[in-house]
Amino acid sequence: MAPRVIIRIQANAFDAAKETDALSSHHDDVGAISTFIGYCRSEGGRLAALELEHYPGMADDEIKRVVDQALQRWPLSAVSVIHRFGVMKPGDGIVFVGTASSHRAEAFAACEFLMDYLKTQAPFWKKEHRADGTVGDWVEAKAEDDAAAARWKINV
Amino acid sequence: MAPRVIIRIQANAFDAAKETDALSSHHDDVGAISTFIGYCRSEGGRLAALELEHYPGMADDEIKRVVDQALQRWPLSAVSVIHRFGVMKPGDGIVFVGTASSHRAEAFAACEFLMDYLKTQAPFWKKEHRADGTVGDWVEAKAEDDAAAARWKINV
Amino acid sequence: MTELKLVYFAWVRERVGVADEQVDVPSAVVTVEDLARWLSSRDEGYASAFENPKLVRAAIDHVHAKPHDPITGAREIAFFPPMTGG
Amino acid sequence: MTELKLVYFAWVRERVGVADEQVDVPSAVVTVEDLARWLSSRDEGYASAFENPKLVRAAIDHVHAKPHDPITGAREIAFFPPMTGG
Repeated sequence: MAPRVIIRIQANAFDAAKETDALSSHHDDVGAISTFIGYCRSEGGRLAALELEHYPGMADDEIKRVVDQALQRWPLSAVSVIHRFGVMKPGDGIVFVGTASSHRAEAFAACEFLMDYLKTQAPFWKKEHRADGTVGDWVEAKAEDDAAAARWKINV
Repeated sequence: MAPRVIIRIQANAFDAAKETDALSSHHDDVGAISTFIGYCRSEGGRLAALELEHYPGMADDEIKRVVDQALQRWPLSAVSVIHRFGVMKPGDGIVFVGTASSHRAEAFAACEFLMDYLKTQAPFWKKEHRADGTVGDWVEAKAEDDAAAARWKINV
Repeated sequence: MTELKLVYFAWVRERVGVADEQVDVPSAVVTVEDLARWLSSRDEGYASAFENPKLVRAAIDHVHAKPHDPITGAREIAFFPPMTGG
Repeated sequence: MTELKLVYFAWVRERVGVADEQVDVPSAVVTVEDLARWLSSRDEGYASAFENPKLVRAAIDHVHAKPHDPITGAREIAFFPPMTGG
Protein backbone atom coordinates (compact mmCIF):
# COMPACT_ATOMS: atom_id res chain seq x y z
CA MET A 1 0.00 0.00 0.00
CA ALA A 2 1.29 3.46 -0.87
CA PRO A 3 2.10 5.63 2.14
CA ARG A 4 -0.54 8.17 3.05
CA VAL A 5 0.93 11.66 2.94
CA ILE A 6 -0.72 14.77 4.33
CA ILE A 7 1.02 18.14 3.92
CA ARG A 8 -0.82 21.31 4.83
CA ILE A 9 0.27 24.91 5.26
CA GLN A 10 -2.54 26.85 6.82
CA ALA A 11 -3.51 29.86 8.92
CA ASN A 12 -6.11 27.91 10.92
CA ALA A 13 -5.45 25.90 14.06
CA PHE A 14 -5.02 22.15 13.64
CA ASP A 15 -6.62 19.43 15.71
CA ALA A 16 -3.72 17.23 16.86
CA ALA A 17 -6.14 14.50 17.94
CA LYS A 18 -7.76 14.21 14.52
CA GLU A 19 -4.37 14.30 12.81
CA THR A 20 -3.05 11.54 15.07
CA ASP A 21 -6.08 9.34 14.34
CA ALA A 22 -5.63 9.87 10.60
CA LEU A 23 -2.15 8.36 10.83
CA SER A 24 -3.44 4.95 11.87
CA SER A 25 -6.88 4.83 10.33
CA HIS A 26 -6.18 3.43 6.86
CA HIS A 27 -4.15 0.41 7.90
CA ASP A 28 -4.28 -2.22 10.65
CA ASP A 29 -0.61 -3.12 10.55
CA VAL A 30 0.56 0.18 11.99
CA GLY A 31 2.56 -0.73 15.07
CA ALA A 32 3.93 2.67 16.02
CA ILE A 33 2.99 6.31 15.70
CA SER A 34 5.31 9.10 16.72
CA THR A 35 3.95 12.63 16.80
CA PHE A 36 5.44 16.00 17.56
CA ILE A 37 3.65 19.25 18.26
CA GLY A 38 5.53 22.54 18.45
CA TYR A 39 3.82 25.35 20.36
CA CYS A 40 4.09 29.09 20.68
CA ARG A 41 5.70 29.89 24.04
CA SER A 42 5.39 33.02 26.16
CA GLU A 43 9.09 32.76 27.12
CA GLY A 44 8.21 33.27 30.76
CA GLY A 45 5.62 35.96 30.06
CA ARG A 46 7.87 38.07 27.81
CA LEU A 47 5.88 37.42 24.61
CA ALA A 48 2.28 38.15 23.71
CA ALA A 49 2.45 36.39 20.33
CA LEU A 50 4.64 35.07 17.55
CA GLU A 51 3.98 36.06 13.97
CA LEU A 52 4.97 33.48 11.38
CA GLU A 53 5.80 34.71 7.90
CA HIS A 54 6.25 32.15 5.13
CA TYR A 55 7.12 31.83 1.45
CA PRO A 56 3.90 30.31 0.12
CA GLY A 57 5.08 28.65 -3.07
CA MET A 58 8.32 27.33 -1.69
CA ALA A 59 7.05 26.14 1.69
CA ASP A 60 4.90 23.47 0.11
CA ASP A 61 7.62 22.36 -2.34
CA GLU A 62 10.27 22.22 0.37
CA ILE A 63 8.15 20.23 2.80
CA LYS A 64 7.31 17.77 -0.01
CA ARG A 65 11.02 17.28 -0.65
CA VAL A 66 11.74 16.65 3.03
CA VAL A 67 8.82 14.20 3.29
CA ASP A 68 10.05 12.36 0.18
CA GLN A 69 13.45 11.95 1.80
CA ALA A 70 11.84 10.51 4.93
CA LEU A 71 9.78 8.08 2.84
CA GLN A 72 12.89 6.92 1.00
CA ARG A 73 14.82 6.42 4.19
CA TRP A 74 12.27 4.72 6.47
CA PRO A 75 9.41 2.27 5.82
CA LEU A 76 6.52 4.55 6.73
CA SER A 77 2.84 3.85 6.16
CA ALA A 78 1.80 7.46 6.81
CA VAL A 79 3.35 10.90 7.25
CA SER A 80 1.64 14.15 8.18
CA VAL A 81 3.17 17.61 8.30
CA ILE A 82 1.03 20.61 9.15
CA HIS A 83 2.64 24.02 9.52
CA ARG A 84 0.75 27.18 10.39
CA PHE A 85 1.45 30.78 9.48
CA GLY A 86 0.09 34.06 10.87
CA VAL A 87 -0.16 35.24 14.46
CA MET A 88 -0.01 32.64 17.25
CA LYS A 89 -0.63 33.14 20.96
CA PRO A 90 1.29 31.29 23.68
CA GLY A 91 -0.15 27.78 23.89
CA ASP A 92 -1.18 27.67 20.21
CA GLY A 93 0.17 24.80 18.14
CA ILE A 94 2.48 25.92 15.32
CA VAL A 95 3.54 22.63 13.77
CA PHE A 96 2.33 19.04 13.80
CA VAL A 97 4.44 16.17 12.50
CA GLY A 98 3.34 12.55 12.68
CA THR A 99 4.77 9.32 11.33
CA ALA A 100 3.40 5.77 11.28
CA SER A 101 5.45 2.63 10.83
CA SER A 102 5.46 -1.01 11.86
CA HIS A 103 8.14 -0.44 14.48
CA ARG A 104 8.94 2.33 16.90
CA ALA A 105 12.56 3.09 15.98
CA GLU A 106 11.57 4.02 12.41
CA ALA A 107 8.58 6.11 13.52
CA PHE A 108 10.69 8.05 16.04
CA ALA A 109 13.63 8.60 13.70
CA ALA A 110 11.48 9.80 10.81
CA CYS A 111 9.51 12.17 13.05
CA GLU A 112 12.65 13.70 14.52
CA PHE A 113 14.29 13.95 11.09
CA LEU A 114 11.26 15.79 9.71
CA MET A 115 11.30 18.28 12.58
CA ASP A 116 15.05 18.89 12.30
CA TYR A 117 14.69 19.58 8.58
CA LEU A 118 11.59 21.72 8.88
CA LYS A 119 13.43 23.91 11.40
CA THR A 120 16.35 24.60 9.09
CA GLN A 121 14.94 24.15 5.57
CA ALA A 122 11.29 25.17 5.49
CA PRO A 123 10.84 28.86 4.59
CA PHE A 124 9.14 30.17 7.73
CA TRP A 125 10.29 33.04 9.94
CA LYS A 126 9.12 34.01 13.42
CA LYS A 127 8.76 37.55 14.66
CA GLU A 128 8.19 38.32 18.33
CA HIS A 129 5.32 40.46 19.61
CA ARG A 130 6.20 41.51 23.13
CA ALA A 131 3.85 41.41 26.10
CA ASP A 132 4.49 45.18 26.61
CA GLY A 133 2.81 45.87 23.25
CA THR A 134 5.94 46.60 21.21
CA VAL A 135 6.98 44.64 18.17
CA GLY A 136 10.07 42.61 19.01
CA ASP A 137 12.85 41.08 16.96
CA TRP A 138 12.89 38.39 14.36
CA VAL A 139 13.80 35.14 16.09
CA GLU A 140 17.37 34.20 15.24
CA ALA A 141 18.22 30.80 13.85
CA LYS A 142 20.14 28.60 16.26
CA ALA A 143 23.42 26.87 15.49
CA GLU A 144 22.07 23.86 17.38
CA ASP A 145 19.26 23.52 14.83
CA ASP A 146 21.79 23.31 12.00
CA ALA A 147 23.73 20.73 13.99
CA ALA A 148 20.56 18.72 14.59
CA ALA A 149 19.79 18.65 10.86
CA ALA A 150 23.38 17.88 9.91
CA ARG A 151 23.52 14.67 11.93
CA TRP A 152 21.13 12.97 9.45
CA LYS A 153 23.76 13.35 6.72
CA ILE A 154 21.22 14.05 3.99
CA ASN A 155 21.14 16.90 1.56
CA VAL A 156 17.53 17.75 0.95
CA MET B 1 6.28 24.35 38.70
CA ALA B 2 6.52 20.62 39.49
CA PRO B 3 6.23 18.37 36.44
CA ARG B 4 2.83 16.80 35.91
CA VAL B 5 3.13 13.03 35.90
CA ILE B 6 0.43 10.62 34.77
CA ILE B 7 1.05 6.86 35.05
CA ARG B 8 -1.80 4.47 34.43
CA ILE B 9 -1.95 0.72 33.95
CA GLN B 10 -5.39 -0.20 32.76
CA ALA B 11 -7.51 -2.71 30.86
CA ASN B 12 -9.57 0.00 29.14
CA ALA B 13 -8.69 1.73 25.90
CA PHE B 14 -7.05 5.16 26.17
CA ASP B 15 -7.92 8.29 24.25
CA ALA B 16 -4.64 9.46 22.72
CA ALA B 17 -6.18 12.84 21.88
CA LYS B 18 -7.21 13.57 25.46
CA GLU B 19 -3.85 12.37 26.76
CA THR B 20 -2.00 14.63 24.32
CA ASP B 21 -4.07 17.65 25.36
CA ALA B 22 -3.36 16.93 29.03
CA LEU B 23 0.37 17.27 28.37
CA SER B 24 0.11 20.93 27.43
CA SER B 25 -2.92 22.12 29.35
CA HIS B 26 -1.41 23.15 32.69
CA HIS B 27 1.33 25.38 31.36
CA ASP B 28 1.74 27.97 28.60
CA ASP B 29 5.48 27.64 28.26
CA VAL B 30 5.37 24.17 26.75
CA GLY B 31 7.17 24.46 23.44
CA ALA B 32 7.28 20.83 22.40
CA ILE B 33 5.28 17.66 22.89
CA SER B 34 6.45 14.30 21.67
CA THR B 35 4.04 11.39 21.81
CA PHE B 36 4.29 7.74 20.95
CA ILE B 37 1.48 5.23 20.53
CA GLY B 38 2.20 1.52 20.20
CA TYR B 39 -0.53 -0.55 18.55
CA CYS B 40 -1.49 -4.20 18.29
CA ARG B 41 -0.63 -5.40 14.77
CA SER B 42 -2.17 -8.24 12.77
CA GLU B 43 1.28 -9.15 11.40
CA GLY B 44 -0.12 -9.28 7.90
CA GLY B 45 -3.32 -11.04 8.96
CA ARG B 46 -1.60 -13.79 10.99
CA LEU B 47 -2.89 -12.60 14.37
CA ALA B 48 -6.42 -12.16 15.71
CA ALA B 49 -5.29 -10.60 19.00
CA LEU B 50 -2.48 -10.07 21.47
CA GLU B 51 -3.00 -10.89 25.13
CA LEU B 52 -0.94 -8.78 27.53
CA GLU B 53 -0.14 -10.25 30.92
CA HIS B 54 1.42 -8.02 33.54
CA TYR B 55 2.75 -8.06 37.11
CA PRO B 56 0.37 -5.61 38.76
CA GLY B 57 2.39 -4.46 41.78
CA MET B 58 5.70 -4.23 39.98
CA ALA B 59 4.47 -2.67 36.72
CA ASP B 60 3.47 0.51 38.49
CA ASP B 61 6.67 0.68 40.58
CA GLU B 62 8.90 0.02 37.59
CA ILE B 63 7.24 2.62 35.37
CA LYS B 64 7.55 5.16 38.21
CA ARG B 65 11.28 4.45 38.41
CA VAL B 66 11.72 4.88 34.66
CA VAL B 67 9.72 8.12 34.67
CA ASP B 68 11.83 9.43 37.59
CA GLN B 69 14.98 8.76 35.58
CA ALA B 70 13.54 10.68 32.63
CA LEU B 71 12.62 13.61 34.90
CA GLN B 72 16.14 13.70 36.33
CA ARG B 73 17.73 13.61 32.92
CA TRP B 74 15.59 16.07 30.93
CA PRO B 75 13.76 19.29 31.87
CA LEU B 76 10.20 18.05 31.35
CA SER B 77 7.03 19.87 32.34
CA ALA B 78 4.83 16.79 31.87
CA VAL B 79 5.15 13.06 31.33
CA SER B 80 2.39 10.53 30.67
CA VAL B 81 2.72 6.77 30.44
CA ILE B 82 -0.34 4.62 29.91
CA HIS B 83 0.05 0.88 29.42
CA ARG B 84 -2.82 -1.50 28.83
CA PHE B 85 -3.18 -5.16 29.77
CA GLY B 86 -5.66 -7.82 28.61
CA VAL B 87 -6.71 -8.79 25.09
CA MET B 88 -6.05 -6.32 22.24
CA LYS B 89 -7.24 -6.55 18.65
CA PRO B 90 -5.20 -5.33 15.66
CA GLY B 91 -5.44 -1.55 15.57
CA ASP B 92 -5.95 -1.19 19.33
CA GLY B 93 -3.52 1.08 21.17
CA ILE B 94 -1.37 -0.77 23.72
CA VAL B 95 0.85 1.98 25.08
CA PHE B 96 0.84 5.78 25.11
CA VAL B 97 3.89 7.80 26.09
CA GLY B 98 3.98 11.58 25.96
CA THR B 99 6.51 14.18 27.08
CA ALA B 100 6.35 17.96 27.23
CA SER B 101 9.33 20.29 27.38
CA SER B 102 10.39 23.75 26.28
CA HIS B 103 12.42 22.41 23.37
CA ARG B 104 12.01 19.59 20.91
CA ALA B 105 15.27 17.69 21.43
CA GLU B 106 14.46 17.06 25.11
CA ALA B 107 10.85 16.05 24.40
CA PHE B 108 11.93 13.58 21.69
CA ALA B 109 14.80 12.08 23.68
CA ALA B 110 12.72 11.57 26.83
CA CYS B 111 9.86 9.99 24.87
CA GLU B 112 12.15 7.57 23.07
CA PHE B 113 14.02 6.76 26.30
CA LEU B 114 10.75 5.95 28.06
CA MET B 115 9.66 3.63 25.26
CA ASP B 116 13.02 1.85 25.12
CA TYR B 117 12.93 1.25 28.87
CA LEU B 118 9.28 0.21 28.97
CA LYS B 119 10.02 -2.40 26.31
CA THR B 120 12.82 -4.02 28.27
CA GLN B 121 12.06 -3.20 31.93
CA ALA B 122 8.32 -3.00 32.45
CA PRO B 123 6.83 -6.37 33.49
CA PHE B 124 4.45 -7.03 30.60
CA TRP B 125 4.37 -10.07 28.35
CA LYS B 126 2.55 -10.56 25.05
CA LYS B 127 0.94 -13.80 23.92
CA GLU B 128 -0.27 -14.27 20.37
CA HIS B 129 -3.80 -15.38 19.48
CA ARG B 130 -3.72 -16.60 15.90
CA ALA B 131 -6.24 -15.72 13.23
CA ASP B 132 -6.90 -19.47 12.75
CA GLY B 133 -8.30 -19.64 16.30
CA THR B 134 -5.35 -21.36 17.99
CA VAL B 135 -3.39 -19.85 20.84
CA GLY B 136 0.04 -18.91 19.59
CA ASP B 137 3.40 -18.38 21.26
CA TRP B 138 4.60 -15.88 23.78
CA VAL B 139 6.28 -13.08 21.88
CA GLU B 140 10.04 -13.35 22.28
CA ALA B 141 12.09 -10.42 23.49
CA LYS B 142 14.30 -8.90 20.82
CA ALA B 143 18.02 -8.32 21.13
CA GLU B 144 17.48 -4.98 19.34
CA ASP B 145 15.25 -3.82 22.20
CA ASP B 146 18.03 -4.47 24.71
CA ALA B 147 20.44 -2.61 22.45
CA ALA B 148 18.01 0.32 22.18
CA ALA B 149 17.74 0.56 25.97
CA ALA B 150 21.50 0.14 26.48
CA ARG B 151 22.40 3.19 24.39
CA TRP B 152 20.99 5.50 27.10
CA LYS B 153 23.66 4.26 29.53
CA ILE B 154 21.37 4.38 32.53
CA ASN B 155 20.66 1.65 35.04
CA VAL B 156 17.06 2.00 36.07
CA MET C 1 13.53 -21.99 56.84
CA THR C 2 12.26 -18.72 55.33
CA GLU C 3 8.67 -18.17 54.26
CA LEU C 4 8.39 -16.51 50.87
CA LYS C 5 5.75 -15.66 48.34
CA LEU C 6 6.67 -16.68 44.81
CA VAL C 7 4.92 -15.36 41.70
CA TYR C 8 5.32 -16.48 38.09
CA PHE C 9 4.40 -14.88 34.78
CA ALA C 10 3.93 -15.78 31.12
CA TRP C 11 5.46 -19.10 30.04
CA VAL C 12 7.28 -19.50 33.35
CA ARG C 13 3.85 -19.49 35.02
CA GLU C 14 2.48 -21.92 32.45
CA ARG C 15 5.33 -24.39 32.95
CA VAL C 16 5.34 -24.14 36.75
CA GLY C 17 1.58 -24.63 36.73
CA VAL C 18 0.63 -22.01 39.36
CA ALA C 19 0.52 -18.19 39.32
CA ASP C 20 1.73 -17.82 42.92
CA GLU C 21 2.51 -19.88 46.00
CA GLN C 22 3.90 -19.65 49.53
CA VAL C 23 7.07 -21.67 50.05
CA ASP C 24 9.37 -22.49 52.95
CA VAL C 25 12.86 -22.08 51.61
CA PRO C 26 15.76 -23.98 53.27
CA SER C 27 18.37 -21.67 54.76
CA ALA C 28 21.03 -22.98 52.34
CA VAL C 29 19.15 -21.14 49.58
CA VAL C 30 20.80 -17.70 49.67
CA THR C 31 20.62 -16.14 46.21
CA VAL C 32 18.10 -15.83 43.39
CA GLU C 33 20.11 -18.44 41.50
CA ASP C 34 20.00 -20.84 44.47
CA LEU C 35 16.25 -20.38 44.64
CA ALA C 36 15.81 -21.17 40.94
CA ARG C 37 17.97 -24.30 41.33
CA TRP C 38 16.05 -25.43 44.41
CA LEU C 39 12.72 -24.91 42.61
CA SER C 40 13.98 -26.85 39.55
CA SER C 41 14.47 -29.90 41.74
CA ARG C 42 10.84 -29.97 42.84
CA ASP C 43 9.24 -31.48 39.72
CA GLU C 44 9.35 -31.57 35.95
CA GLY C 45 7.24 -28.43 35.53
CA TYR C 46 9.71 -26.33 37.54
CA ALA C 47 12.65 -28.07 35.87
CA SER C 48 11.22 -27.13 32.47
CA ALA C 49 10.56 -23.52 33.54
CA PHE C 50 14.15 -23.04 34.67
CA GLU C 51 15.92 -25.28 32.14
CA ASN C 52 17.57 -22.30 30.42
CA PRO C 53 18.46 -19.93 33.28
CA LYS C 54 19.40 -17.18 30.80
CA LEU C 55 15.77 -16.93 29.72
CA VAL C 56 14.37 -16.44 33.22
CA ARG C 57 14.45 -13.04 34.90
CA ALA C 58 13.69 -12.38 38.55
CA ALA C 59 12.45 -9.52 40.70
CA ILE C 60 12.73 -9.18 44.48
CA ASP C 61 9.89 -7.16 45.99
CA HIS C 62 9.10 -5.55 42.60
CA VAL C 63 12.70 -4.65 41.77
CA HIS C 64 14.66 -6.38 38.99
CA ALA C 65 17.25 -8.75 40.49
CA LYS C 66 20.37 -10.53 39.23
CA PRO C 67 21.20 -14.23 39.74
CA HIS C 68 23.71 -13.51 42.52
CA ASP C 69 21.48 -11.12 44.47
CA PRO C 70 20.68 -12.40 47.99
CA ILE C 71 17.06 -13.16 48.81
CA THR C 72 17.47 -12.37 52.51
CA GLY C 73 14.56 -10.36 53.84
CA ALA C 74 12.55 -10.66 50.63
CA ARG C 75 8.78 -10.99 50.89
CA GLU C 76 7.91 -11.65 47.24
CA ILE C 77 10.09 -13.06 44.50
CA ALA C 78 8.93 -13.18 40.89
CA PHE C 79 10.21 -15.26 37.97
CA PHE C 80 9.35 -14.40 34.39
CA PRO C 81 10.69 -14.38 30.82
CA PRO C 82 12.32 -11.28 29.30
CA MET C 83 9.67 -8.59 29.08
CA THR C 84 7.81 -7.82 25.86
CA GLY C 85 5.58 -4.89 26.75
CA GLY C 86 5.39 -1.52 25.13
CA MET D 1 19.46 42.17 -19.53
CA THR D 2 17.37 39.46 -17.87
CA GLU D 3 13.94 40.04 -16.37
CA LEU D 4 13.53 38.42 -12.98
CA LYS D 5 11.04 38.39 -10.14
CA LEU D 6 12.64 38.98 -6.75
CA VAL D 7 10.94 38.21 -3.45
CA TYR D 8 12.09 39.07 0.06
CA PHE D 9 11.12 37.75 3.47
CA ALA D 10 11.37 38.65 7.16
CA TRP D 11 13.99 41.31 8.01
CA VAL D 12 15.43 41.18 4.49
CA ARG D 13 12.02 42.29 3.24
CA GLU D 14 11.79 44.98 5.95
CA ARG D 15 15.20 46.42 5.06
CA VAL D 16 14.69 46.28 1.30
CA GLY D 17 11.31 47.94 1.76
CA VAL D 18 9.29 45.82 -0.69
CA ALA D 19 7.98 42.24 -0.61
CA ASP D 20 8.57 41.60 -4.30
CA GLU D 21 9.60 43.36 -7.48
CA GLN D 22 10.43 42.81 -11.15
CA VAL D 23 13.99 43.73 -12.07
CA ASP D 24 16.09 43.88 -15.21
CA VAL D 25 19.42 42.35 -14.31
CA PRO D 26 22.54 43.26 -16.31
CA SER D 27 24.11 40.30 -18.08
CA ALA D 28 27.29 40.62 -15.98
CA VAL D 29 25.26 39.37 -13.00
CA VAL D 30 25.71 35.59 -13.26
CA THR D 31 25.45 34.09 -9.77
CA VAL D 32 23.30 34.53 -6.67
CA GLU D 33 26.24 36.31 -5.06
CA ASP D 34 26.56 38.68 -8.04
CA LEU D 35 22.87 39.46 -7.76
CA ALA D 36 23.14 40.26 -4.05
CA ARG D 37 26.11 42.54 -4.73
CA TRP D 38 24.31 44.31 -7.57
CA LEU D 39 21.21 44.83 -5.39
CA SER D 40 23.36 46.20 -2.52
CA SER D 41 24.56 48.99 -4.81
CA ARG D 42 21.02 50.22 -5.46
CA ASP D 43 20.37 52.08 -2.19
CA GLU D 44 20.91 52.04 1.55
CA GLY D 45 17.98 49.70 2.24
CA TYR D 46 19.41 47.01 -0.02
CA ALA D 47 22.91 47.67 1.30
CA SER D 48 21.67 47.12 4.84
CA ALA D 49 19.78 43.94 3.89
CA PHE D 50 22.88 42.40 2.33
CA GLU D 51 25.54 43.89 4.61
CA ASN D 52 26.34 40.50 6.17
CA PRO D 53 26.12 38.05 3.26
CA LYS D 54 26.41 35.08 5.64
CA LEU D 55 23.04 35.96 7.14
CA VAL D 56 21.15 36.04 3.86
CA ARG D 57 19.95 32.83 2.21
CA ALA D 58 18.59 32.51 -1.31
CA ALA D 59 16.28 30.26 -3.27
CA ILE D 60 15.99 29.94 -7.05
CA ASP D 61 12.52 28.96 -8.19
CA HIS D 62 11.66 27.58 -4.72
CA VAL D 63 14.86 25.57 -4.31
CA HIS D 64 17.58 26.51 -1.80
CA ALA D 65 20.58 27.98 -3.62
CA LYS D 66 24.22 28.65 -2.76
CA PRO D 67 26.12 31.92 -3.41
CA HIS D 68 27.94 30.50 -6.45
CA ASP D 69 24.85 29.01 -8.10
CA PRO D 70 24.10 30.57 -11.51
CA ILE D 71 20.85 32.44 -11.90
CA THR D 72 20.58 31.67 -15.62
CA GLY D 73 17.03 30.73 -16.58
CA ALA D 74 15.60 31.58 -13.15
CA ARG D 75 12.12 33.06 -12.97
CA GLU D 76 11.93 33.88 -9.26
CA ILE D 77 14.74 34.46 -6.81
CA ALA D 78 14.11 34.84 -3.09
CA PHE D 79 16.32 36.34 -0.38
CA PHE D 80 15.64 35.70 3.30
CA PRO D 81 17.32 35.18 6.69
CA PRO D 82 18.05 31.68 8.02
CA MET D 83 14.74 29.96 8.59
CA THR D 84 13.12 29.75 12.01
CA GLY D 85 9.98 27.69 11.46
CA GLY D 86 8.91 24.48 13.18
